[in-house]
Amino acid sequence: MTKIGTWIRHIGEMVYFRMATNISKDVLMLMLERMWRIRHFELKVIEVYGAGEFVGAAHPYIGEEAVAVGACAAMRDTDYIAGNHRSHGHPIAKGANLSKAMAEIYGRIDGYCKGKGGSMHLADFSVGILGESGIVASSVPVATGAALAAKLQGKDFISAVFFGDGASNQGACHESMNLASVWKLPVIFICENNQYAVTTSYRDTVSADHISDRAQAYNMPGVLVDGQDAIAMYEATVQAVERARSGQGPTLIEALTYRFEEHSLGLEKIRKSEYREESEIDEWRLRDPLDLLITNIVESGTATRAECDAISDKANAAVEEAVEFARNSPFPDESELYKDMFSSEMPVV
Amino acid sequence: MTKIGTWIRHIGEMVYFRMATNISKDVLMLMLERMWRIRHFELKVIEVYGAGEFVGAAHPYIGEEAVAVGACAAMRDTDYIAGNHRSHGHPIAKGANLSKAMAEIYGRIDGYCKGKGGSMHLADFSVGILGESGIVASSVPVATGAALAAKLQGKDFISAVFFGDGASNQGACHESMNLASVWKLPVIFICENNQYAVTTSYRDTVSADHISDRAQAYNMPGVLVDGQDAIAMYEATVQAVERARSGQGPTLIEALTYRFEEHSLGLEKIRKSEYREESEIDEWRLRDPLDLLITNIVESGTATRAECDAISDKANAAVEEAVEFARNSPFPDESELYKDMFSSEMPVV
Amino acid sequence: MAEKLFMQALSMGISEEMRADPRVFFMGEDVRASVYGAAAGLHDEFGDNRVLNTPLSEAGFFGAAVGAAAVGMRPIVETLTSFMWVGMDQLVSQAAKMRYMFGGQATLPVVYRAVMYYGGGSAAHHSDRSYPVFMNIGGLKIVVPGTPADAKGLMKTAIRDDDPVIMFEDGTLLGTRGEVPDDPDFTVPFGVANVLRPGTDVTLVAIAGSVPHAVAAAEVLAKEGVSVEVIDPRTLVPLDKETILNSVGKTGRLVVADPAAKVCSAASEIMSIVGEEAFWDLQAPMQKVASKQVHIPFSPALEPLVYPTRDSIVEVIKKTLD
Amino acid sequence: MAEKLFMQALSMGISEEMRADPRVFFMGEDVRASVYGAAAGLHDEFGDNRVLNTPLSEAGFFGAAVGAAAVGMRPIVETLTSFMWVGMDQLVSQAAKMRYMFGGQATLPVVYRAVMYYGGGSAAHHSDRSYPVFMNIGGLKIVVPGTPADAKGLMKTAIRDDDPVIMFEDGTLLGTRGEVPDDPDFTVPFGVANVLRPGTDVTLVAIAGSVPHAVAAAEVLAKEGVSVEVIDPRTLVPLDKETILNSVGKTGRLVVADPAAKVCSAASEIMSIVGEEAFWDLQAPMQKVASKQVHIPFSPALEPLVYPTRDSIVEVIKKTLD
Ligand SMILES: Cc1ncc(C[n+]2csc(CCOP(=O)(O)OP(=O)(O)O)c2C)c(N)n1
Ligand SMILES: Cc1ncc(C[n+]2csc(CCOP(=O)(O)OP(=O)(O)O)c2C)c(N)n1
Ligand SMILES: [Mg+2]
Ligand SMILES: [Mg+2]
Repeated sequence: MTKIGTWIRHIGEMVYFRMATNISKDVLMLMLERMWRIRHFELKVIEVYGAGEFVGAAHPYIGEEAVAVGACAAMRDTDYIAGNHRSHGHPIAKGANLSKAMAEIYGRIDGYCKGKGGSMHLADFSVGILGESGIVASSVPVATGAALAAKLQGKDFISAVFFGDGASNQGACHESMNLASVWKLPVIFICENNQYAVTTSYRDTVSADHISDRAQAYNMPGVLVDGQDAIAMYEATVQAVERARSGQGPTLIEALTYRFEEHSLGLEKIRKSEYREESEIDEWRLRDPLDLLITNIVESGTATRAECDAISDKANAAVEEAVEFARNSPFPDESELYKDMFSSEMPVV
Repeated sequence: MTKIGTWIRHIGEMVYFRMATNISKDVLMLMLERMWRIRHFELKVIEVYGAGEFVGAAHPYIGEEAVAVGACAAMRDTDYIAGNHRSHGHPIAKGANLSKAMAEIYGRIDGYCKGKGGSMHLADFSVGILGESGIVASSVPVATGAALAAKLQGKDFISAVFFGDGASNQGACHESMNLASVWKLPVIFICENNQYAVTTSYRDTVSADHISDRAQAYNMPGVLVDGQDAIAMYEATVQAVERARSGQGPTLIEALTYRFEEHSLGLEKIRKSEYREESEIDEWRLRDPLDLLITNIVESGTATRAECDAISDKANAAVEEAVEFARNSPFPDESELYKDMFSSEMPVV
Repeated sequence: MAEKLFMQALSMGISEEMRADPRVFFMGEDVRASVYGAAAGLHDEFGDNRVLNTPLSEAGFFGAAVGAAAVGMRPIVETLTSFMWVGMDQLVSQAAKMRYMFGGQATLPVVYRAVMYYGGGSAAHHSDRSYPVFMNIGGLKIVVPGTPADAKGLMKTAIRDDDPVIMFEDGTLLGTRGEVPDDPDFTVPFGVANVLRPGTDVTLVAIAGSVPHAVAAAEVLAKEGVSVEVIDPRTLVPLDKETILNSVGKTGRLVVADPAAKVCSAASEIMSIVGEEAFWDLQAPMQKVASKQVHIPFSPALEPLVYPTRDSIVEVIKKTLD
Repeated sequence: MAEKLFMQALSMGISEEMRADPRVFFMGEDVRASVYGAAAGLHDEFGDNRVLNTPLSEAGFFGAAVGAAAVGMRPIVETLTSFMWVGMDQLVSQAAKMRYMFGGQATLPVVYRAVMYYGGGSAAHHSDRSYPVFMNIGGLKIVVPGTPADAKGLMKTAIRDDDPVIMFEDGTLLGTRGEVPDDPDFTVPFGVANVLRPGTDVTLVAIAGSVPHAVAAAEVLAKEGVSVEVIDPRTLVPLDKETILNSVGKTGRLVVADPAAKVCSAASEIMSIVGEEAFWDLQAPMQKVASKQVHIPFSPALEPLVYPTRDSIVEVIKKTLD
């Protein structure tokens, strides 16, 4: 059981008022574990990218772990999610296997996508991920469609989609939210407002004061949540899940969060353009989602700091194992090139 | 000078409260003239379509005349508009030549588009029309771009775009309204809510109570106007124009209106599906925009009924002339086929 | 077996499959009223949960179909080719790429019915014939029925197929008639061309709305003693290359009739294949009878000049034989 | 004249034209920070009103560019090919069709810069090479610079042109070097192919990123006594057919190297033209060296197998000569 949360305001924004719900130790420790798994995974990715161990881009989720983990902890294994280019956090939050995730980043045959997807597309369908889309906002309609399937079949699974503040300006978001609302679909729109799209502040591109305000345009609840606080994310999502599963339709959750790293590995030079102040980064780092959760767990007497550290160590070990696994996994054979275009072998002209 | 309007509620909707502004006789009579021109034009189009004089589809604007006319009367000749498939009303409201419009519908060389556009694309660039788009909502970004040009050049022209209730669900609308708001562009979004997209009620597809409510999502004023009342449309547009021209940004105007005819000529069979009740049509017909304007003009002593009738007769004569012109205009020569793909002659592969 | 309209054959295929498989559902704009015809009777028979009117949101519902398919449904989406541009990203980035990009994890049994309304004064915004675009993109099966029987048989195969399919339904064929099997087990396989008429002098490959013109052209030429082999590929992805190459092996001459715009068309592709793989069989230049490289003009004086016709095919075949 | 990177050549072309014509402005995502490189220095020099960061709304700002162009501005829009699908309708229904559909009333001087990031592990969602799609659609000029000098010269022509242009900028070329004229009057006309290397045995048409591979292949073959004529068409719409046909007239052999997916590609189109118009000149089958018909796989073990390379070009040319 956790203490009642107190976070209400941050950098001038109204944020979700954490409820006094009871959260079991299991959930708290699961969240901590998954957040540590993401954190260590991302740190490792940065390290091995620096060493030239894989090619392409990679978009670290460090600083935003509470968003995906808090949300996924409120969902069932049989529920679906979809995500975006910043694609490592979502599958791990949903329970994905680190080794297969890392192998994918390395472009190896044992990766989730047999090496065909890479870092931007770390989707693990076996844990209910319907895609991590490199095209911004492109997976929002897809998640909406999974919810449509639930409704048409009278099944009780739900779906959720993670997208950025930048993505919220895409037409696909508008169309999906409207569709989901008029059809009362069991879908949760989770906007990870990490303040920027690459170098552009959402204040320069989003005409509403808050992205969650847009929910009014679709007659659905819009919830502004402290995205650094896993418990707040969890609680907000629990309510949205309940609404969805009971046939009341979609919810828009805006999680205020921050990306501690640069937009993408390899794009460090952009820091030079000073689209954000060092002091802003520092201020946000004070609210590291792992620190906040651990403090909460420890102060509420749910577990000791040592227990929390042990979870970190275990996650770290799993990440080390994942890298070893990835390094040792073979590259896909040439014959893989033509496979998976279609469900059966087909003469490709 | 006109009487103060009184219309507030209609079929359960809140509508724009007509202001007590003074409207000159010139404006009133100009509006009446243009509304008559549209009405007679459309009646003629229905007649000659029935006689098989032209091919393709045509989407009558009858019943909605006050929307385009009221709006355009509040704009300058140097302002721009863009429209949609229901494309006869907008150019005539903006001052287009009836003969060239009719010739276009007949596919003749003297039509606005040399016969290449036809009924759905009756654009007259010489009166500031930037396109009548057959793809629903597709001209909304275009009109936004004209406003961007005004802003970047520091010019004082504005633009407006007419689109339907159905169109409001397109991503292009969302993106354009957001763009216009963050950049404070001088553009007016005029949603002609004629209650249906083909056979589908907007209540089944628009999740907001009112399309104008969506303006909140873009931090711009959203105005719900009685679209049967030309004066109300004029007044609402005057305010939006002022806002736009003074650099305060866009406005969303939702005009509640009704299409008296079926969606498109040739689609009369759809009436059978009874997507709308005859009684509903009858109820709306009681609020014919021409009747309302004439009553207002006569009762306010602005002009006599005879003067109004004379305007109708004159418009009717112009339409008759237009049909004669169209019938006598030659079809485009074969050589036209390859012209206008590019700005200069180019070898087309 | 009875005579049916092409449009009715499409309806039959759809409703038979909806009867057979509860996972199949149908959505699009105004489909309950069946504004475009092929959905006639569906809403009455299958009700609200299987026949959905969508908002005007092509990106939204094209993508929703992908998502529904990914979790086990089998959506049929109705649209016009010209509206596909609006939801294009969902077709390309999701429907076409999802399976490959995720290493085969996604299975997407979704059918997009893209009606091509051209030839009747619909003008540039409503007259696209865009299958060559999707052939280039890859990852989507491309179906172009040329007869009522194929319309039904290919529709059924499309609905049963586990991959995303676009059915390009040619507006100029919707009112054509032909024998259509009633048998609910009747299907037409993908990747097998239909030799509509055997011949020995020229191979004439005809796509979609060009099929009747090609047959008519062959008839005209038969009277003049020219034997034309008319081949309808029926699906462009997969493409039955063998039948075309074998035919050219026999005739030594190739003409392709294609209602799409000529540049980078299906006709271009077929000619490039033959020029590469059957070059030594060719006894004369290959010829393309495709649409002129212009947008579709409204005027009835101009529009018919754009498309292949019986006469233009006859003329080009004669050139080939010179 | 100095050695410049392809990327710098693009920048030079843009900034020279922005200096020369106040109607030219630049917009796209994160262009003030020049995330993709070619906008470097523009914001500093031209300020907020000429260099605009857009929201992530491709339909919105692609279309806004059309509207701005229609009223007299000359927008340059930066994007990636792969993001064009999102705003596709604005490119097709507005940019491409507007002029024709309205009988010539609209003049649309807009340049879309479509960067093709492929070859570096960007995977399927970021690696499109979609110029064949736009060739089929028509109404847009299609530019595919193959050298730094052309990158500058064609960019300047594009900006001065009164029609909508898509500049397909090949990501594999951005880091290549070459002599680039400083002269602000230097432009490269549309529709004039560049014969990069004259030859007599085989005509090798090479597009965009294939150009350096083609030149390298020609060098390899020269050592073996084979004389390859390398032609870079530079623009695909308009296409300089004459130069290609004349070359085939001389060599009797055609190979086309094209980094786009092979089906319905620019290579297919060029082969169909030659197969129709220069058939009697051909002494061997035409050959296509285009990308495999798959989406772009991420893995560095797979991706390089997709594209044409020097060696695959050499191999195919040898086959042609057999
Ligand atoms: C349609 C589209 N446009 C542009 C891009 C390039 N791009 C990739 S990520 C990104 C920023 C996305 O910002 P946001 O949605 O806030 O997500 P974040 O990266 O901040 O997590 C951009 C512009 C893209 N991938 N897709
Ligand atoms: C993108 C797109 N989808 C579908 C259509 C077919 N269509 C033409 S008009 C129309 C209804 C439009 O409704 P609305 O926007 O309310 O305008 P109205 O016809 O009522 O004036 C539809 C579905 C189209 N032209 N474009
Ligand atoms: Mg962001
Ligand atoms: Mg409507």
